[in-house]
Amino acid sequence: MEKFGYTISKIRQIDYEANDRSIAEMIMAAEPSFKTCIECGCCSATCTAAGYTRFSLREIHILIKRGENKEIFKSIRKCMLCGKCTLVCPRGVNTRNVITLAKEAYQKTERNAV
Amino acid sequence: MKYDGKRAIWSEYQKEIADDNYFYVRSCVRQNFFPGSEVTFLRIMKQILGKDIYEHPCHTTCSGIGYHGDVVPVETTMTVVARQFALMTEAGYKNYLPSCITSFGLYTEILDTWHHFPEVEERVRRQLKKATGREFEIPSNLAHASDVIYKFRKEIAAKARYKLINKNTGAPLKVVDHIGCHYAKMFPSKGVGGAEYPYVLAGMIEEWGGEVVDYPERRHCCGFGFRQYLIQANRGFSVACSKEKFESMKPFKPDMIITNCPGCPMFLDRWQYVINEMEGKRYGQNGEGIPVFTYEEVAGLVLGFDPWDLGLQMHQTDCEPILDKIGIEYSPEDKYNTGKNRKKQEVNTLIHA
Amino acid sequence: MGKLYDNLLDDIRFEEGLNACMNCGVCTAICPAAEFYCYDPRRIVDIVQSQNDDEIVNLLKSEEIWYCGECMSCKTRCPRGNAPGLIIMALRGLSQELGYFVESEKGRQQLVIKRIIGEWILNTGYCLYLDGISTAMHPEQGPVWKWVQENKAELLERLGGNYKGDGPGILRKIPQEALEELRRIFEVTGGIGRYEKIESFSRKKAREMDLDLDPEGIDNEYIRHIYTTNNGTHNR
Amino acid sequence: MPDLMNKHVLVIGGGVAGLEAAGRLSKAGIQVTLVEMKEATGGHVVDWYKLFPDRKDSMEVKKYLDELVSADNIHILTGTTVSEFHKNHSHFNILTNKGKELLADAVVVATGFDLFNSSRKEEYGYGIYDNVITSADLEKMFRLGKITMADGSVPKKVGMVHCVGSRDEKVGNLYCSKLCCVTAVKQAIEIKEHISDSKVFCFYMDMRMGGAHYEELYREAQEEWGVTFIRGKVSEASESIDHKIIVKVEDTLAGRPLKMELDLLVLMAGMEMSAGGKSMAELGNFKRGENRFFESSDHHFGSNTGNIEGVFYAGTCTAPMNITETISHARSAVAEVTEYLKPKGN
Repeated sequence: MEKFGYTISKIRQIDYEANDRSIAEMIMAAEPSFKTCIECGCCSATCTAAGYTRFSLREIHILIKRGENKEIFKSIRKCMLCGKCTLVCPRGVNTRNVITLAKEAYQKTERNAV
Repeated sequence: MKYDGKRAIWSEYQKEIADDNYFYVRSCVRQNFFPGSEVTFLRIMKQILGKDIYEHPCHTTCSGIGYHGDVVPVETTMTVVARQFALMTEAGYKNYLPSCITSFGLYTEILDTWHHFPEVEERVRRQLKKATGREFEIPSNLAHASDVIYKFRKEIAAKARYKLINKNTGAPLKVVDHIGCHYAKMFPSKGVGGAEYPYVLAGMIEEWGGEVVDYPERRHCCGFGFRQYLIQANRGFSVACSKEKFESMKPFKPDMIITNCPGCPMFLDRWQYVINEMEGKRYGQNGEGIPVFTYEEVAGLVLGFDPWDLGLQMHQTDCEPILDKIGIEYSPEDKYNTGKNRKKQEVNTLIHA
Repeated sequence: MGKLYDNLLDDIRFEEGLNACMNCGVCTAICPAAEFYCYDPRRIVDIVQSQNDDEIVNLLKSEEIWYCGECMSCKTRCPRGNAPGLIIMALRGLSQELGYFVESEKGRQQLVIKRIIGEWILNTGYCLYLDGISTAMHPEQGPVWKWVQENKAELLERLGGNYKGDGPGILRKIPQEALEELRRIFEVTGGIGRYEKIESFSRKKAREMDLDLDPEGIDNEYIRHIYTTNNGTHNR
Repeated sequence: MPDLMNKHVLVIGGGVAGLEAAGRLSKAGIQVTLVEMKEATGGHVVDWYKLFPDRKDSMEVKKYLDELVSADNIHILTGTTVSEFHKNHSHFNILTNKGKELLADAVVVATGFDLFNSSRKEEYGYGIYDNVITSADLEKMFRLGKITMADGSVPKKVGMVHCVGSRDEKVGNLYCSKLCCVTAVKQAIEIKEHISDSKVFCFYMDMRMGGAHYEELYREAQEEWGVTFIRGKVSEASESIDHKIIVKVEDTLAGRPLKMELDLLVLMAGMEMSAGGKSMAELGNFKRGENRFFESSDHHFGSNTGNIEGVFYAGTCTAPMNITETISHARSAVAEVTEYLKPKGN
């Protein structure tokens, strides 16, 4: 760095092989409706938190499935578990429970880290 | 990988390449970083192939790096290009032959624009007339210098002194080809072999005895990206692109890299040094680095030209391992001998770093 | 239709580069910049085709329009024949014409490119010029390049160049008449105008940032700042 | 219908549309000659194994069609193409490649479609990379009961690329082939049935599940089979040293590029106007639309007729269709033919 004035950039592609999708698998097992999401965005559209902050439930669905766990943990705090998303979902996904499970997984990860 | 599939695609992209009477236009990057390559190209064209090739002393840059660095507007670049065409017209030539891939891509793009928007061509003609009093004709043939070497690859092979073969094992060298992005990515039909499986360098490698190595990131840009290298703060991107290519080609154990773009060989050469400096990581067999060559240098090598006449001493990544492998004769003492400055010099290449 | 969108339509590259994008992402998938920067050419094309002036202004002021390396890999693949790379070039042109480029760290770098490449073109007739490619500015060029620089005249002669000589050949002195023609072309076609805009908007910004832009050339505080500054947020 | 008994109709093409039309014409008492360029009738359907959405064996469709055309008043000429085609007043003079002269009162054109030649999407490496196959190749594997990679081993990670040769200006096909989405979903499920511990990914631009029970099949693929759907057009495929296929795609709904290594990549080849249809268009001066299929006289109520009176179109020679639609379209062509052949002025 000192010699050249920069460092070699890190790749930011989703690396499907490297990612850990165990949280996604746990959620799919505990809340099977999670599998049927078609990324229509109804949940994000009705979401109260999304109205005030950069928070997209639709994107969270995808990121969980891809194993982008760091990203998820950063944003799920914003969800207040009001459950409107679950009311509007055309596929009957219990998004509220998906987030609850993700939060639990987060706490577990934190505890293990400590 | 099925070779026949590639062969079928290659047969679909045969472009017309003039066979004599060329108007040669130099490359800014080549002249600064690989002067020996342009000298070698002209030597092959004139002495080996006996072609008529003319260089106008008043030709200039096409302004391409300024254009792709976004400081030169498109109207300006089109008019600079029109002036180059005017010099060609005045000199009585019709076959335009740029040494640079950025230029080649730019000429291709501009000719395509003029074809679809004749009013733009008319405007450029007026602007050129107003600025310089010159008029031009559109070239009847536009080919990159590597297209011409490709066209005459068999003639070169017939006169070759060396082959791209490991002299000890008799096995063909494994050669990775790297095509400049602007060669065919914008207009696949303008490149030998198209955009996805370009054949321009692969054809040379095969004809001269080597084996072409395909690898997943073959099509990836070297990372120059104009402003991405020109500005120090952005160079982390630039080196990361080349690193991705090295990592991707590593399992295939290539002996060398051959390129047809002026800038790519410089970057693929220098970034190996930087990656070693920054991360202590070296590529190539025994960590010697993967030598990177221009196609002119490779043509010169197989024809038996002296490596130091080709300018291989300007590489940061050592080329000697491959010279030894092929069995090319050279004088190690002469490497940094500039003629006037005859004292032996020590210069730290990748191997010595 | 927005006014800025109309401005973009004046750029021939825009007309060539944009036909109804369907957001398939084929461009982003192959884009080297998207691999290493927070960059999504698909999204940029989508914003532009919305024709929303407020959004376009945000783009013109943004970092993201400066991430593209103009390799044009996107053009090879687009199923609608678009060229996001050309759209980026049109946006960059407009950003400089309107002075928005100085609002981003990456955009401000345009002054360096103008002062180095831009001036070389007019003063030497080359886009790159050996004398100015120093190892101080380009440490990655390495020890061999340092040797090249120290021995450049002899080396070029040894290799058969025509460094600073008359007539044709490598790195020859390009005749004064040719340079004058080049300059007139730049005057007639807006090249000089672009240069002046980059200068004047940058000068204003340098004052605002309280950085010295004197003396002329590249040896000053503002240039050093924009040449080396990377706030580290571009690929996060 | 005694007035139709002396009428003779030529059907060109022995696929689903041609056979259905021939069978229905014969039921109406009309003399029918059917020419098929291949040595056997059945068209593309026999190349498929199970059909969406109900997974019926394609042989059942073939069986139904064969029974339909078994009547005495149908003459099937296989290995036969039309080499001359002339209209004289109200009848047609046809010469076949075998030198047979035919006289017809009306013609049903059912020249069908060709599968898009996937090697034209060069960046996917079909015909170059060992483990890139097409949806048609996969059906052959299903028929054999074994899905394998080039080296004979069992794939554990399979990608399905939608829209290969469809919705793509680069290959000159602007239209949607309509059936590839549901085919991908059907095939994804079948792969999971064969290889339960495999992972299957569908790379799509839009899921176009517009057909009875298609959407339900999509949901089944997600819910019961764990198929992963990634919204993004695959930009390129390449081959690693151990012959894996590396794809680059943007996960557009995550807004980030994604790179993935697969054992097998399946290209969902689209439908194109058939070569046979193109040559008929030249012989008979049949007008073609911008997608190169035959141009119907009206999208809504004239989809079986074109620019030549007495010539009727049936099936996928006019646009991509599934089997249900093809059969319906052939039946409506027959209704048009019988109407046309009825003695005028009664």
